Order: sequence, then C-alpha cells, then structure tokens
Amino acid sequence: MTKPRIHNYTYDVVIVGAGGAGMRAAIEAGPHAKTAVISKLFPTRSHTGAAQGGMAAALANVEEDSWEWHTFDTVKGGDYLVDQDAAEILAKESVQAVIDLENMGLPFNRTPDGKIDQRRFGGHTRDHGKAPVRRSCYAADRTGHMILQTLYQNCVKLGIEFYNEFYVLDLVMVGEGKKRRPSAVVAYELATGDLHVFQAKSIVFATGGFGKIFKTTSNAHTLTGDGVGIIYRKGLPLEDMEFYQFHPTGLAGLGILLSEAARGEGGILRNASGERFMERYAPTIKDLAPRDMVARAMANEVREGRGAGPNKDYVLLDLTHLPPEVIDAKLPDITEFARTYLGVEPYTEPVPVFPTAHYAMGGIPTNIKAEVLSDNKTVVPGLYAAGECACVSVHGANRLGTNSLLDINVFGKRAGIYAVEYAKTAQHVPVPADAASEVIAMIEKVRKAKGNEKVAVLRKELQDTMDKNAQVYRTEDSLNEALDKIAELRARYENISIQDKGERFNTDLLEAIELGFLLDLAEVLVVTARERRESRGGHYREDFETRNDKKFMVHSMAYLTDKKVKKPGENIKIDWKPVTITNYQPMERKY
Amino acid sequence: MPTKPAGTLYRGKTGMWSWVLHRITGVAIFFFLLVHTLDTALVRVSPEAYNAVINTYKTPIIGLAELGLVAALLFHGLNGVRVMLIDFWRKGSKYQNVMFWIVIGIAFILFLGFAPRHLMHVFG
Amino acid sequence: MSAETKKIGEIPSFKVTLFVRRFNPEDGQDARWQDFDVEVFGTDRVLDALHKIKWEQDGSLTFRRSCAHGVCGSDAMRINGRNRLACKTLIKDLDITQPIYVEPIKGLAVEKDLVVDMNPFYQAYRDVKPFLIASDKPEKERLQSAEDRERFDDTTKCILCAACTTSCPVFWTDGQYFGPAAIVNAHRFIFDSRDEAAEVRLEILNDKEGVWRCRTTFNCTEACPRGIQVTKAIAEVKQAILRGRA
Amino acid sequence: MVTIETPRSPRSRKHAQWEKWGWLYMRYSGAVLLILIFGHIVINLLSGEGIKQIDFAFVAGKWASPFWQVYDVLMLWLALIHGTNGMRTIVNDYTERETVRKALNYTLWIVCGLLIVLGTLVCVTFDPCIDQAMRASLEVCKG
Ligand SMILES: Cc1cc2nc3c(=O)[nH]c(=O)nc-3n(C[C@H](O)[C@H](O)[C@H](O)COP(=O)(O)OP(=O)(O)OC[C@H]3O[C@@H](n4cnc5c(N)ncnc54)[C@H](O)[C@@H]3O)c2cc1C
Ligand code: HEM
Ligand code: SF4
Ligand code: F3S
Ligand code: FES
Repeated sequence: MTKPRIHNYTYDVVIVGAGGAGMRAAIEAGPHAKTAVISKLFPTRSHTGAAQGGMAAALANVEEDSWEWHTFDTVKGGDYLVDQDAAEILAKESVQAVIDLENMGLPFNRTPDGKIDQRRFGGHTRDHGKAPVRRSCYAADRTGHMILQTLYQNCVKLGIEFYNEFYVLDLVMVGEGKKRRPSAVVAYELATGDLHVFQAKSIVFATGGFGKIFKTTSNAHTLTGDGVGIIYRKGLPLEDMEFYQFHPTGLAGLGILLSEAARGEGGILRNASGERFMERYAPTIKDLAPRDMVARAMANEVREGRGAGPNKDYVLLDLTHLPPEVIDAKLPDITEFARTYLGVEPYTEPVPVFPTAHYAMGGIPTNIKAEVLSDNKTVVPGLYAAGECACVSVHGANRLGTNSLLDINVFGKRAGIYAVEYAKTAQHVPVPADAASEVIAMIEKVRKAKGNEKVAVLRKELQDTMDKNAQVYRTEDSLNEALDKIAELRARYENISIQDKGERFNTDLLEAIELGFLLDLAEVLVVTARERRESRGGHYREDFETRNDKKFMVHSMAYLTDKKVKKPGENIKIDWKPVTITNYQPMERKY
Repeated sequence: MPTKPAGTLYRGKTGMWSWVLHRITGVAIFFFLLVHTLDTALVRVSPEAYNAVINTYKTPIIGLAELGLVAALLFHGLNGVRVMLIDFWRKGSKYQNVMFWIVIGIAFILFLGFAPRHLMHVFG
Repeated sequence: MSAETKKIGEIPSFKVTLFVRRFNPEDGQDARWQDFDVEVFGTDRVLDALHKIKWEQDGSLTFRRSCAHGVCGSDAMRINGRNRLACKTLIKDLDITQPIYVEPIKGLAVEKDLVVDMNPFYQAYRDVKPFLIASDKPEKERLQSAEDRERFDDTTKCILCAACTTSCPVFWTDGQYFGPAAIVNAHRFIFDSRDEAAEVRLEILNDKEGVWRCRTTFNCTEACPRGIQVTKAIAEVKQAILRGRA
Repeated sequence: MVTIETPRSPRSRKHAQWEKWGWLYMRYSGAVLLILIFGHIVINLLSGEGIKQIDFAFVAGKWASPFWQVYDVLMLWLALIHGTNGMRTIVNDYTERETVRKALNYTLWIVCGLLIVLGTLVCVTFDPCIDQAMRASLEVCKG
C-alpha cells in the first residue's frame, strides 16, 4: 500500500456540509472567523436544492398570522414531541430568516403590491387550528433551489473557502468522558484519495439526511447520513431516530417528490373510484392534513383495495380542475416531473402517487444554540449541528411542510453565530499525531477486502427490508425482522469487496463506506422504533395504535455502546429525555 | 500520456449546422474576394491582361465554381439576416429554427432563378 | 376520469447496449469505448442504466450524480452525441435498437470516465459576480413587482450543470469564452430590479471572451435541462451592453 | 469543429471595447453588403449576357459613372473589412499559440489594408483611355 498523503489545516470554524444549513452558518461565520466549509458535493448540488414548496414564516403579508400560531401548529404537527422553547425560536425568528434571504437576493414570488407572496401548506393554520393559513413563502416550486443558489451566491460574495468533493469520514475527539473535546475532522478527497485533517475550534455538522436507508425515497443518492453516523460512532447520542417522515406524494414507483404545494394550490387526492378519501380521515383540512396522517391514509386506501392502477398500489393526485395557467405559474417543475418520468399530463390526467421516505425528524441532539449534546443536558463545547442532521427538536414526531427550510435557516444561522462566539475565546484542541489513523484503517479495509459480497446488493436488501418493515406501518414483528436482516447484512458487510482499487475519483470505495453509515443508522432507527411502543406522528405502531403520553412523552436517545455485541440491537443503549413544554399542553391531534 | 477522450461529433441541430455553414461560406467568400480584388485590379495594368483573366471566368469549370460562390453568398447573406433577427428581434430566438428553413428555402429559390440563366451564359 | 390510462409497472423490461467512453489516467490506457448490455424498464433513465453497470458489472465506472431527478446538476453528459442529464433522459425515449453512446461533456478536461474538471466552469461563473449587489439596508423585504420579478425568472432556474457551456462550439475551441452558463447567471442579476451593479457585470461581459463570442448556435438552449432560453438571455445581455444598461 | 483538448491559461482580462464595435460592424456591414453584393450579381451576371459580357469595356462603361465607382469602392471596403474581421474571429477561435495568432491576424489586416488601397486606387484612378478601342470611342479620351 502506498502511504496516503495527509494534509493539515487549521481554521477557527470548520463547517461540514454545504447545504442550506451549512452555508447559512458559513455566511455568519465567514466574515468573523477563519472559516472553511467541507462538502462531499459541490455546494449547489446539495439536496436543499430539491426542496420545492416553500419556507414558513408568519409574515402576515396576505392574511393575518402570528408567530404564536405558527408555534402552535409546529407543536401540534409534531404530535407534542416538540421542544417548545425551540419551536418558539423557530417561529419567532422565521420572519427575519425570510427577510435575510430576500435581502441576500432570493427571488420570492410577489403579491400584487410587491411583497413576498405566501401560500397554504399542510398543517399550517390560523388561530390554533381554525382554518388553513397562507404562511409559506415560496419561489414557484423551486424554493429550495433558490435558497441554495442564493446562499451559495452570498458565499461567493463573501469569499468563503470551500473544500468541495471532500468526504468527511471522522471527527477527532480528544479527552475522556465529559471532558471530551472535538479537535479536528478528517476528510477524504475524492479527486486524489488524499486525506485532509482540518483542525478547528468550532466544528459544525450540517450533513443533511439519510433517506437512502429506504428504497422509495425523495432523497438524493448522496444522502447517506455520514455526519449523523460519525457522531454516533463517537459514542454521542442520537435523538428521536424512530421518527422518519414519509411524504404522501412521491411519484408512484419512483419516490420523486411532488410538493405538498400541489395540494396547497388545490390539488386533491383520490382513490381508484375517484373518491376524495381525505374527507374521511381529516374532515376539517382534508388534503392539507399533516403528512403522517395523509401518508397513512393513502397507505390504508391501498391496503384496503381502493388503490388505483393495474396493481392497485397507488392513489391519484388530481390537479385537472386547476387552470393550466396556475399550474404553469406555481407548479411548473413538479408537473414537469410527472410528464418526464411517468408520461402523465397533469393538466388532464391525475398523477399516480404513493408515500416516499422523505425527512429525518431525529438526528444529532442539540440545544437552541445548535450545540451538540453528549447526554440529555451536557454540551460538547465547540461542536455544533444544524439542519436535517440535527434534532433540536422543532419537528418532534412529525415535521410540518416548509418548516425544514426554515429550520436550516434559523438554526444554521445560530450555529454560525455561536460557533464564532466560541471560537473567539476558545483554544484549539491539539490534534493527535495519529488523527487520521481511523480513516486510513477504514479505507484500507475496504480497498483490500477480498470478500464476495457486493455493496449494491447489500444496500438494496437493506432498503427493501426498511421499506417493507419500518415504513408507514410498523409492528414489533416487522421491526424485529428488519433488525435481524440488518444484523445479517452487517455480517455480510464484513465480507465485501470492491472492484475499483484506484485513488482517483473512487466512488466505488466511497459507496462502500457510505453503506456502513446506512447500516448503522437503519439499525438505530429500527431499535428505537421497537422501543417506542406507541403511535405518534410519523411513527405508527399497529400493535400500539394510540399515543401514550404517560410513558412516551419523551425523546429517545440512542447510544452506541459496544460495537462487538452479538445479538442484534444490543449494542445500542436507549435512554429517554424529557420534552420541553412551555405553553401548549399535549392534546389529541385532530384536524 | 494516454490519449484523452475524443468521442463522437456533437449532434447539434439547425442552429449549430447553420453556423458551421455560415463560417465555411464566409471563409470561401473571403478567399474569393481576395482573388477577385486582384483580378479586377488588372484593369489598371492593361485591358489585355484584364480580359485574359476574365476570360478564364467564362470557362465551364470556373463557371460552375461561380455557381457555388453564388450559392455560398446566398446562404451566407440570408443566414446573416437570420442572425441579425436573432440578435435584434425579440422573438428571433423563438423562431430561429423556422427562420433557418426559410433561409434555405429562399436561397434555394433564388439559386434556381440564377443557375439556369448563368449556365446559359456560360455554356450558351 | 381516465384513472387507468397509465399502467405503471406494466411496461416490460428490455435489453439495451450502452457504449461508455472510458478513461482513467491511472491505468495508462488510452480513452476507449466499452460496451455493456443492461436490462432496463420503461421508467428507467440513463442514470439507472449507468448505476446498473456500476453496481452489477463494473464498479470502477465513475460518474457524478446526486438527486436523480434533474435538480442538482451533477450528471450532465453526452448521450448519443448531445448534452443531457442522465437522470432526465428516459431510455425508452432513445432509439433503443441502436447502442446508446455515453461520453463526458466536451471542452473540460476529463478526470476519469464521465467525470470532468469543472473548475474552469465554476470560475467563469464566479467571475460575473453572481450575487445581489445593493447598497440599501431595508428593514423588511425589498419590494418588487410581479412583473419585475418575472423579468429574470427564466435565468433563476439554472442548476450549474454545464450542459450548455460544454455544448457550445465556441467554448470547445479554447475554453476561454465565459460560456452561456456564466452569462445566464449574470443575466439573472442584470435584470433583477433590486440589483445595482448591472453596469459592472455588463462591463465584465463586454470582454474579449464575453458575450460577443457567442455565434448564436443554440446548442446551449437545446442542451439546457431546465428549459432556459439561454441564447435569448445572451441576446438580451448583448442588447443591454449596446444600450449601456439593463 | 476543432476542439482543443484542455482549456489553457486563465482568461486574460483584456477589456476590448472594440469587440462590441466589431460585432456591430459585422451586422451593419452585412446588411448593406446584402444589397450591394446582390445588386452586383444581378448587374454583372444576370442582366444582358451575364458573365459573357464582362470585359474591359464593360468595366469601363460602368466606372464611367461615379455612382458605380462609389458603389464598388464601398462594396470593396465593407466586404474586405467584414471578411477580414470574420477571419480574425475564426483565427482567434482556432489558434492555440499566441504567436501564431498574432502572426495570422497581422497578415490578415495587412492583406486587407493593401487590397483596400489597391482596389480603391484602381477604381478612382481608373483610366479607360489606356485601351485602343476605348480611345477611339470614348469622348473623354479624345480631348
Ligand atoms: C424533494 C424534497 C423536497 C423538500 N421540500 C421541502 C419544502 O418545501 N420545505 C421545507 O421546509 N423542506 C423541504 N424539504 C426538506 C429540506 O429540503 C431538507 O431537510 C433540508 O434542505 C436539509 O438541508 P441541510 O442543509 O440540512 O442538508 P443538505 O442540503 O442535504 O446538505 C447536506 C450537505 O452535507 C454534505 N455532506 C454530507 N455528508 C458529508 C460528508 N461525509 N462529508 C462532507 N460533506 C458531507 C453534502 O455535500 C451537502 O452539502 C424537502 C426535501 C426533499 C428531499
Ligand atoms: C451578403 C451579405 C453578407 C451578410 C448579410 C453577412 C452577414 C454576416 C454576419 C451577420 C456575420 C456575423 C455572424 C456571427 O456573428 O455569427 C458574418 C460573419 C462573417 N462573414 Fe459575412 N455577410 C455578408 C457577406 C460576406 C462577405 C462578402 C464575406 C467575405 C468577404 C463575408 C465573410 C464573413 C466571415 C468570414 C464571417 C465570420 C464567420 C464566423 O465568425 O463564423 N461575409 N457575416
Ligand atoms: S443554463 Fe441550463 S444548461 Fe446551462 S448550466 Fe444552467 S441549467 Fe445547466
Ligand atoms: S452554444 Fe454557444 S455560440 Fe452562443 S448560442 Fe449558445 S453560447
Ligand atoms: S443527478 Fe441531480 S441532476 Fe441528475
């Protein structure tokens, strides 16, 4: 083996991930501290760019609205598992977050008097649930694209330093127990195979989601949860991992997302007989009920034989009653998806849709300053997380549409601000001489592996079992089945091999490493889901169909204990963390 | 060093091919113009010299080449108009493809008008 | 309603042959075509076929991709001689009686297989000052009429995939031309009523390598996966320079 | 379509205002040339006996009129500059080395300049009387 070339750098702030959250942090940090952003993708390739519908903020530009209502909707939408102090911050700072983006140049759609236009979105209501409210600020159906572009443009303006196509594979922590401090991250450079050690006072994780543990997903191929996995492997906890959101309207069979904006603009879900079935499940707000409810309703229609299509395995999203001009002006991209990928003309035909794995509510636990926690309370100084990889928790058991783009902006910004604040006074933690050794070992193991298992096969089996056993409906049995399968895959993972042994652009190697993270996260998800013996938000247990506030009004905290345990799931220790409640006592969630 | 990818020819559409043609015809006309300026300059040398050169223009081979020149000029000139419309007319880009076929059409018709008469002169 | 018109999943699978242009400076071999037979379905895209090759036949095949539905701009490549996004090109829409030719986009140095060095492309983008420049510090949002917003809507769609720039015969010649993508991104700000630096960008594009190098070949417009009227945008920038402002 | 493998040196930031004028010139001159050249073809190749009629006398006949003199000189200038500037564009596109590029461009403009001077002089100093037949028939030559 040739010795890997290792390069060393020292920064004040290092941000891992150049999606919305990472770049929003960089814009705060860049001007005040020596900052680097490390990303496995060129920044504008991040999946924030795929977000369509909009970003919530109680601007009240088109109708009366207030941040309190927004807080309430967020809390209720999250089935009361939301930390309410965080939700208040999210809602309060939403207005400034939108104004910030507008001032940075984001081309929002406008009202006739030139203000930022707003539209309806699932679960957002006026006056604590009375009627849908127009709260989502949007730019056609490419709001995420515009956010990502605008943030990158401003990073260019500020001259932020980027290390693109650098895969961060390890976080170097120094010290013991509560004294552990982050000192550096280690990255693998795709182009050369070189390793890079970035020492920093503050390290921000903003690595996005991990939808690729599922087969049918709206997530990009690159959303493999590396950041969350790295934190987990360091023995730090992951919060609420059982809560994964399935978006109702993915293109049937493909998972490509059709934004909720389609229903916000008046689209209607129908079953095979043309019935508007949501009237039965959520009489008040019907098709605009929160995602978990709609997704389950859809799955139920299909289960009970009312699905459309030759195999009765999807339902239909009907836009045909909308004027073509409205479709063109407000939903151009998603109707284009229907045309391109399914050959369906949304002007005249309903579009086949089915729930698709979409968003991780859980992730790296943080407080409202985006500081990462090492248990229920203790902060890890200098370590931050924001965006989909983090769990503040503002989304609780189910995220409302448009709240994630808001999350990445509000908490991305906070991560940047507090990372700089910390870096101003803190000292660098010395980097151990063998900082890169774990990554070297990880890479060499894969490169040298001579087994006969294929990465793609294992990944597919993982995704299949997750879709089958841990999706919209879950039971103890299905979760155990998934867990056994994961254990099997883990064993087989030890026996893989890759074909590409080179150093340049070795994506074969990285896919193998990414699969390692996927397996870890799938396992945590399944284990926490098994332990949560109730149904709440995105987590629905057929064997425990109701919410159980007495026992489970708590966040799960999953720790990796011993990597070597034999029985599946035993290597994960589950703890519980109380939910912060300020104003809104848990109630039944009805729409 | 191993050689790098060369690959296939890019399959552009009318826009690209019209440009290729425009460029080729432009160069061809340019070289003709060089020669044509020089031969015309012979009128200042002597009538005999001029007439001698001009007589070669009347031979069948050069006569046919003249046809090619006029065809090139027709295309280059008319396509030049198309290019100008794309540049200055708001809807030019939208109709560029249609305009390409119009250019070909008009050039063809004008050429059909020109060719028989010219050939009659050359061979007649 | 015509609920049953589209029979998802009923389209039978079929076999196609892909000729992929391979090149890896590490192995010391010349660039070459390699053919693969792949079994695909009616909803499969070229990206799916490439994945099948990578995952089932040859793990060393290298290409960029992420979103898989045409919004991230990672996988521009030359498919049957034209620049496309692999994830937006349905195989059934190609002539499947013939092999499908897949090769890297042209005019940028090939790093490995279908991966090219995008840096010159990004540099041209950064050179046009692709960000809002405005001196006022408003308390709330800046106002902008729906018409003013509409003025530059088309060019905000750009995902920096480089399909346009690497389809441009002028760009191929020496790689010095700013290229359509950079101009599109300049256009996005030149015609934004909130921006104050149109003149600066127009001056940048009034360069030897700027808009005047465009020969209106329309390859860019035809290649753009976002349907941006690229040549038209370039024409508008030319006009703005001639008039001295946006 | 010649393609150069790897784009070279970073873009030189020469702000050449005159690229814009060159571009405009191509269009304006093209528009005028369209009329001049097709007029020229119609008169010289289509009318009368076409190519057969062209000889010294034909030219002398035309240039006897200042209109045709101006017409042809204008056409000469516009076309040569148009063509040379077009050739410059092409040279800039396809030459890789700066020295080659410069050499070709200088050559182009020198040839263009020489031909313009030559052509213009020929036309304005044109003397139909150097020909025997002309001397006999033309009024101007008799004086
Ligand atoms: C199709 C779709 C539509 C959506 N629509 C909406 C919507 O309308 N409204 C809404 O509010 N939310 C929406 N969401 C959710 C929202 O877009 C995402 O949750 C959010 O954009 C996540 O942003 P992020 O910055 O956390 O992560 P991302 O944008 O995913 O960025 C992750 C970054 O981390 C980097 N990275 C990852 N791993 C590594 C590593 N190992 N080393 C280095 N870098 C790494 C990546 O390169 C990338 O730059 C949507 C999501 C999807 C998938
Ligand atoms: C008949 C009338 C003519 C018209 C309307 C015309 C029009 C044009 C226009 C508009 C262009 C610019 C094309 C572009 O920028 O893409 C051009 C280019 C050019 N023209 Fe002409 N032209 C005419 C005659 C001529 C003549 C007589 C010559 C030769 C001397 C000539 C040689 C060229 C050349 C070499 C180019 C450059 C081509 C390129 O860059 O691709 N043209 N012409
Ligand atoms: S203009 Fe179109 S083709 Fe060019 S980079 Fe942007 S999206 Fe891609
Ligand atoms: S392909 Fe090139 S020549 Fe102009 S029209 Fe597009 S930039
Ligand atoms: S993979 Fe994102 S555009 Fe094709």
